Amino acid sequence: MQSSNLPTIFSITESEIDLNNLVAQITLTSTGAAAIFTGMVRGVTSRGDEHETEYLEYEAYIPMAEEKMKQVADEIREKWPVIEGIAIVQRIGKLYPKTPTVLIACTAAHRDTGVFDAARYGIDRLKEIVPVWKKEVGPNGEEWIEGDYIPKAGE
Amino acid sequence: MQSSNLPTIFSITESEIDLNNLVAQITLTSTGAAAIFTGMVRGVTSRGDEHETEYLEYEAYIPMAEEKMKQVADEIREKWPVIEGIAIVQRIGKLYPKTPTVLIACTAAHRDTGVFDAARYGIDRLKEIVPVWKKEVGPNGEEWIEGDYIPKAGE
Amino acid sequence: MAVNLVMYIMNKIKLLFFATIRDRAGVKSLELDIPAEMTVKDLKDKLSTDYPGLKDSMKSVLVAINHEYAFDEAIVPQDAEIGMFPPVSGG
Amino acid sequence: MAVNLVMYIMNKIKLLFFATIRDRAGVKSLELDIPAEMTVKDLKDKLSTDYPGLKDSMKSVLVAINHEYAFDEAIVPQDAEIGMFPPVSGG
Repeated sequence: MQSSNLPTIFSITESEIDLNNLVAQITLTSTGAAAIFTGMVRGVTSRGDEHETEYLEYEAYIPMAEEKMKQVADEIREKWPVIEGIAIVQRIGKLYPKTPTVLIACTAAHRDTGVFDAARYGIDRLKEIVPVWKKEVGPNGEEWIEGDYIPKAGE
Repeated sequence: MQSSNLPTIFSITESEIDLNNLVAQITLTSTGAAAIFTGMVRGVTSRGDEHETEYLEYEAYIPMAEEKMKQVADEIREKWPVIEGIAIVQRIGKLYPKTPTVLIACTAAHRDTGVFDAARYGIDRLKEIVPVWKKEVGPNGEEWIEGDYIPKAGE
Repeated sequence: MAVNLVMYIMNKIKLLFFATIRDRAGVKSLELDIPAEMTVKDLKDKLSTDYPGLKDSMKSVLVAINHEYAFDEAIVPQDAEIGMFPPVSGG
Repeated sequence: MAVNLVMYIMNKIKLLFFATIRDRAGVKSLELDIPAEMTVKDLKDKLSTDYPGLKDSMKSVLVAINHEYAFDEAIVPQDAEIGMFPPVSGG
């Protein structure tokens, strides 16, 4: 696969995430499979500290976030060279329950090429190295959510 | 999870597959993650017998296909009881390269719940037991694609 | 006597053909009167004899009775809807 | 002498704070003149001293120099853009 000609989309946006449009943008004539992950705001969380969420307020260090998204895409292509298209989108701003906040989509010729693993890897890495934060606002006030990953040199 | 109240969508359709709408329909207030698979018509296939495709013509044994889709959803819920919503859609008719033909989407509270495996299982099972067939039309004429799975008693 | 009575009851079934099987049958569906207590195997044999174009297909055909996969030993129930088709290839 | 000369060159850097760090700093960004050849560790110590509100945050803060993660021993380059923030929590 000549990765220079392959579609790679990464963006931080305040607009709605349009799955149809994003998948279409990373579909080539040789594409037969797309694995897509989307995350959405939970209004009710029952695992761990049970609580309700009124909304999340996302912010990003935009130019660095876009560079790190590109890095995640590069890592995916290195690990799964058969991947054809990659889309990585993080929505920011004030987002209410049930709203999709993030999308990772990977396409390939066939579904048994690692395309599911690639999408899974993408969302895991996004949550490790892409500088985006969210503040949770609920009935008991507001609180910044902090991740727990400490990037290593070269990441 | 009380599976009787959880959204399960299955359909055979001649209309465009709308990912945004389908994911929204299986998103609950407790949902934080969706894993989605879509398959699309390849215009060019290079694995195995290299060839080009002008279009695929899909047909289904509709009432049985819908029952088997429901069975796939039931199997998913049995294997991954934390799955919240499930959508299984097969588009039929004459479909051209790059067009999404099938969708499997599963939602859950978190991404580490097996939601990716559930979607993968769903598309694998659909291709085994849901009575849908496709005829490939290309520059060298037309040919029915045949699967190779023989269902066992009780499937 | 009950046993003799059963033997005279005929079973009106509906056959539906799909994909390659339909192409070879030349029709999408067929209504058929078959003897009661016929097995799937008997039905396939009967179709092989009555419709020579289907003979090869009957060796590997998948059969569904009332939307559930069925196998050679199964008895075809009264008024069954029988689907006949090759291995599926959706997705 | 070259060595002495370097010691007098100051480095004008831009600091950007995000999430909890911004809340504690009370500002989104800061322009600062720092001595050349200062390390990330030195910069964190300086901020802890000059902005007491940031003292606790400086222990666990993540630092990026020109959009790449940087660690205590790294030298802050000329005209650097330095991002300071807690572990990320996007998605």
